[in-house]
Amino acid sequence: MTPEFTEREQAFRAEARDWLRANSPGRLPSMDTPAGAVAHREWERTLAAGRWSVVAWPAEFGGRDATLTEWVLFEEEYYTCGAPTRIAQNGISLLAPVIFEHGSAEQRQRYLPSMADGTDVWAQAWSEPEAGSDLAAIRSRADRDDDRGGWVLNGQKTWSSRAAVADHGFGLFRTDPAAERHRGLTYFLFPLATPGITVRPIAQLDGDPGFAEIFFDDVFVPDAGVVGDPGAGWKIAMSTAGNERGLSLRSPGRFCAAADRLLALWRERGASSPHLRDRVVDAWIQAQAYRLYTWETVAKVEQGWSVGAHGSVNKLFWSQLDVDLHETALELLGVDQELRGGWVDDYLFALAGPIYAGTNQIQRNIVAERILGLPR
Amino acid sequence: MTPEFTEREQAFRAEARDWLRANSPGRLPSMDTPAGAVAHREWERTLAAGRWSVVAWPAEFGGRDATLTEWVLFEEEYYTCGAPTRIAQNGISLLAPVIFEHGSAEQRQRYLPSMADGTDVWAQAWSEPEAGSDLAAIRSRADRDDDRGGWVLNGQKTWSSRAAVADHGFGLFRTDPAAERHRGLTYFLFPLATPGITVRPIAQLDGDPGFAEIFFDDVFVPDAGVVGDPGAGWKIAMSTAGNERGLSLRSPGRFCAAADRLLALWRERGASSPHLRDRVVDAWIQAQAYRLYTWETVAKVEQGWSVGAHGSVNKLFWSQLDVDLHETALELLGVDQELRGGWVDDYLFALAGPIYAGTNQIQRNIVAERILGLPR
Amino acid sequence: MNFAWTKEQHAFAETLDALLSSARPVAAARSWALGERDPGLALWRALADVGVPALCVPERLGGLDAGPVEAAIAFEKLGYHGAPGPWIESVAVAPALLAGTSEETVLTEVAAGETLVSFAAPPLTPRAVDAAGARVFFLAEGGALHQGVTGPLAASVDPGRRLFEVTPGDHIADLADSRVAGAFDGAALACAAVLLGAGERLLATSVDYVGERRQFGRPVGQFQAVKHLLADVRVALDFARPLVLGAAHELAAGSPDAGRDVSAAKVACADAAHLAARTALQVHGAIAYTVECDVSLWLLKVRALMAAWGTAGFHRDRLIRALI
Amino acid sequence: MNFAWTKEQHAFAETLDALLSSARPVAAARSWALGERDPGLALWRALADVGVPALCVPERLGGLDAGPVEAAIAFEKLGYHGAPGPWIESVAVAPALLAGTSEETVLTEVAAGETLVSFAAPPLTPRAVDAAGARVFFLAEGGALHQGVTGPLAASVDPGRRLFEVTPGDHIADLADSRVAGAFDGAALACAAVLLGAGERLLATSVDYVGERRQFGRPVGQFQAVKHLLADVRVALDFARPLVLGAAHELAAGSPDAGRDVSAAKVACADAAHLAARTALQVHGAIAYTVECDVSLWLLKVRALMAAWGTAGFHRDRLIRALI
Repeated sequence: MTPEFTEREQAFRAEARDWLRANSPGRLPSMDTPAGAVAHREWERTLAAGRWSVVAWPAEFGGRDATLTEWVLFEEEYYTCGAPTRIAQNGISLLAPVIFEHGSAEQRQRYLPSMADGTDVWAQAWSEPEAGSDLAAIRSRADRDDDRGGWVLNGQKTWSSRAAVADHGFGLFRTDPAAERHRGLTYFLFPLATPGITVRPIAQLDGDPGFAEIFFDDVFVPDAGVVGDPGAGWKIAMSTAGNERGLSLRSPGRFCAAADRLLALWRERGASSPHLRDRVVDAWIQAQAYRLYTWETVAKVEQGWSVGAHGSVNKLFWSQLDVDLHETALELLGVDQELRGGWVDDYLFALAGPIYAGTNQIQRNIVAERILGLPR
Repeated sequence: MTPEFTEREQAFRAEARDWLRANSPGRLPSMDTPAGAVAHREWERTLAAGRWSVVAWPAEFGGRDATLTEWVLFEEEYYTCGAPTRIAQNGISLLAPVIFEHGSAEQRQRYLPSMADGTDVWAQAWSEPEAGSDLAAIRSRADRDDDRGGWVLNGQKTWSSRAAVADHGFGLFRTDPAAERHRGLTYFLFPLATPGITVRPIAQLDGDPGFAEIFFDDVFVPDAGVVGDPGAGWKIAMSTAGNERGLSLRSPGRFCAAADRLLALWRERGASSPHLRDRVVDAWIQAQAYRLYTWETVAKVEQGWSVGAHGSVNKLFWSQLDVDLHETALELLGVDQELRGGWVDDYLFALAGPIYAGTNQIQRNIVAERILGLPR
Repeated sequence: MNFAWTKEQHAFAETLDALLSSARPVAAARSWALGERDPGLALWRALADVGVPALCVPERLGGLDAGPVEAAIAFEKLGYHGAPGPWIESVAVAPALLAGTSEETVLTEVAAGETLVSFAAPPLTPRAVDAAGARVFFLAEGGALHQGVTGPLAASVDPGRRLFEVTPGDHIADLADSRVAGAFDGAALACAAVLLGAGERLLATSVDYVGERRQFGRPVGQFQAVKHLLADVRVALDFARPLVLGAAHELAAGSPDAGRDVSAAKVACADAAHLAARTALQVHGAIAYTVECDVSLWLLKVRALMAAWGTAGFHRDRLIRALI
Repeated sequence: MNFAWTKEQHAFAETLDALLSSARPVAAARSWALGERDPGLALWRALADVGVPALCVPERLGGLDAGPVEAAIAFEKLGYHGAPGPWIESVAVAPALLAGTSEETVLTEVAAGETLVSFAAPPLTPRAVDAAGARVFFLAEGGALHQGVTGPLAASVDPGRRLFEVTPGDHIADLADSRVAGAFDGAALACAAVLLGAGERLLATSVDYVGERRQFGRPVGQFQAVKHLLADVRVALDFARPLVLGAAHELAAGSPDAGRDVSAAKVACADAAHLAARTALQVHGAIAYTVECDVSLWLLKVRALMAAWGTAGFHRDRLIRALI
């Protein structure tokens, strides 16, 4: 099986596999339900206790100083064994790189350990009703309060994943209304229990409140809750958006596991649906391509390459693959394809892929302009 | 078989079918080769002798005053019996409506009968190297020559179908260089043998010179060769572009016949390619949809409806259908799919569909803006 | 030759549009999904006043004895406006299966809008939609018609489709194959028409939204990528519609090609509606991924109806058999 | 873990790019299609100077004994630059089939760039490309290797692929199944790599063209619809490439999964190259529909190679058998 791994890498993989098989509870109730959130936090605690919660972090903060290769191997094993989705994901993949790179020593000590063990779940507060794909159009503002040594936040955020169950939020607010679009934004961290914050859960297609609106009404955040310099928020947010951790958006293990489930379904029901053969085969090819593309990326990053805009190529591919794979499974289910349960629920989840974290239209613009060099 | 036809319509259809079966020579050599052009002109003469060349025209000009329904019925029968492609098509479908609507009595007498019997083959001269999709960017000009009572044409046209074998050309030239884009264009007719005209054939993907460049070097065209008023060319050209004759761009009979051939191929080779079932079925469904859409359009036009921008909906559908159908056939051919001959040649022809007569990008713009009403 | 709606048919469609536009069907559908049936039943009675449930019922039983063409018009409008309830089963299937049996008087109540009917007919329709509160029947393979005994609820991807397990009860009649086939074709064509209407609604809503929603300083609908996505939906729907009309004519004429043409219509309408749904989600963005946005009602309805009364696999299989 | 080209492999690719860029391969390909072989043979010898035809030949026969990874790099570049001739047959197939037979000395001539080799191997490769002017062999089903007797020309959709009917002549050897399978996999992977290179070329040419071509007062490449079409090609090619590298590693290691992974690479590269070709035609417009435009060379090459050394149907069939 390509690619080939060093002995150390193979040992790491084996250890991860053994631990996961012994400890994974398998599929849990949706993390966006109250009971599901409790179970998922419990799982994060278990992961952290085994030091498998944040393998790529320094040992000081609960990690294993894993290499990029080891981290991707861990993710492969994680999905192969069918472990639960990660309620800590937003914090670990979107916020932690920012705190490592731009946060103060105090912020690292204060926020990272409790993020790593699931004590504190984080929700991002990026989009606003009038700033979705056009994120730079953010209007929510933070006004200076010198007396109290901090800022007063007002405005509204939306499409905030996990906010209905989270403890903390992070996001951009406009601190200089006179500055143009990308300038004058500042990166804030705040407990969602702060007075003046109201979280309104929004039910997704599957009925669960997977995201929420967050309303800010004179919310005070002390200076300790600002990451980096005031006004540098956009640059800070973007500096980690395209780094190698951008790989973590969707682990290849996830699609390989889904392709394996599709093949199992094909073995069971394929004989009566020969016309679906190509779609089943193509789902497997694409999952395999995604896995190898990831390893190629890891190899190139370790050679010094920067992912940058190629994260958009990646996102276009996996989001389409995910929808296609699940639609094929639904066709194989025949008349049962309309019943809620494993495949339908995963299909509804997959449908978010082409729109979230920058719609695929935005991603294609980025690929065309920043990779192909077409004129703006 | 829907739709239902009147007795008169059925009698017309039966007469057409009988005549075509008795007289059609079947597939001829490509009309873009010298031998093929001769054979195709001969076939036009035969059609005209039977009064089947221009059924919808008035009897005075060689037609049968056929209704729109009868004309579409004729086209269905024409393709069902596998009769040759029409070398007179450009003249009959693109130019004749203009001459009927905007030409003088003298122009009608002079040009229409010889067009109807294949004596004179016409080539359009629209596109220019810098004016393809953006047709209004035409630069070829016609300067007034009062002494000789006419105009002097200079410039270059390209993608002129049939020009390599045609006798006459028709096209737009700029007579008022000061006027903006769509204004100041005039509609000209000219023999290709006029001194100063050079035709340079261009080989298409299949190797045949299906179109040509036409160079104009001080070409004199008398006033009798102008259709309508000088400066009104764009309006004249557009006035017939979207009328019911826009239906003629691709007759449904063509796709129904191709779908039947695909089914025959499936009967022969489908057993070993069950994975192609859906694509074969979909080709048939789409050909059927195209046929019924055409009849729906005919019925609506007879109720007073205007095709207008819906011609773009039509073109998007048939051009994609044509490519898909032929690609499916190639897959069914297995290792023989690379050999020149019926299916491959038809496939190469189909490939022109999404780019000719306005690329499908332009057509989608038209559908979005003029039918859906999206903002420009 | 006339292959378009007549003036009377246009007028019928306009009547339904006017009635449904003012009757708040979305609110009724949202209540229906929660098991609150009153607004839906009020809508049902309003549609009965203009004859919708009577369309296919014989005149001797108080119906209008209209044909599949009128039924297809009604179903498209029901799909467009999202009216909840077992419309396909009550309006298209019940008259085809019950007339002439000991249960035919149910049709008089159907025509009057007083009774809702639902069916389970395995293997293609294993569960009965909206069986609670409806007269339920069970059609076994082979054509044996039974009373239906309603079992537990099965969750559909569309919460507005309340599906129930059903087992056979008292035997009613043994029906001829041709009759069973005709009922199935009527249901499949009705389902195609509902999908067509749903697709039209998704397109119309998307066009409205992208005309208003602004990003990067201009309406989203000004971006060429958005325009082209929506143009392709327009094309798909425009070429699905005549297949519905054509199949309805075939069905009305009792043509041997009717089954084949119904399958073509169902496949094309499901594909077009699916494209409309995926595109609506794409051009709306996250807002359409929420339950509170009305778009979600049609997104989920389309996904469920794609498999109802014959999956794409079933219908394409029937087509290829008919064609070779 | 290292799953990317090494520095040496990058340098090899750059050498080939430099050589081919300056050697006018398009002119050679146009001549070749007309049966004028001299420019193509000159190009062949230039590539022999950097070792391309020797890549897979054993050292004892004067070859480099390099592996499938290096071969895939070379084939991608041959596809990108459009070099004419039986490269797949001479470089990938001949060493795999002839070494150890009475004809193995041919490989020494191949490695030196002196001899071109072609094969017919029905049913998947029924005709031999460029058989005139090459040493031709015939591989029957079951593994019997014969001298090939060249028959008449058969017109390919790609005039640059001069196909010939071939019949078996003198018997040479009976080859083991595993050896025949390995040769086929090497050829199919080489074909995948050529398609990948052709797709990259079509994309590069399209990007250049739409940056220069102006319509409606601006570069065509500024229109969002054009951008998005080309972005999708970038995605398809980027995800086809690692499948080639992965399959090459498997083949080099003699893995039991090699056949399966070669099939995946061939399918993905054919699909990506086909998308690149259709998109190139669409964004160029009529100019790419002409023989005089160089784009047409790659358009037709891609269409022909999609079926060479196993059609998409064959490879997907092999995949599903391996997977279940």
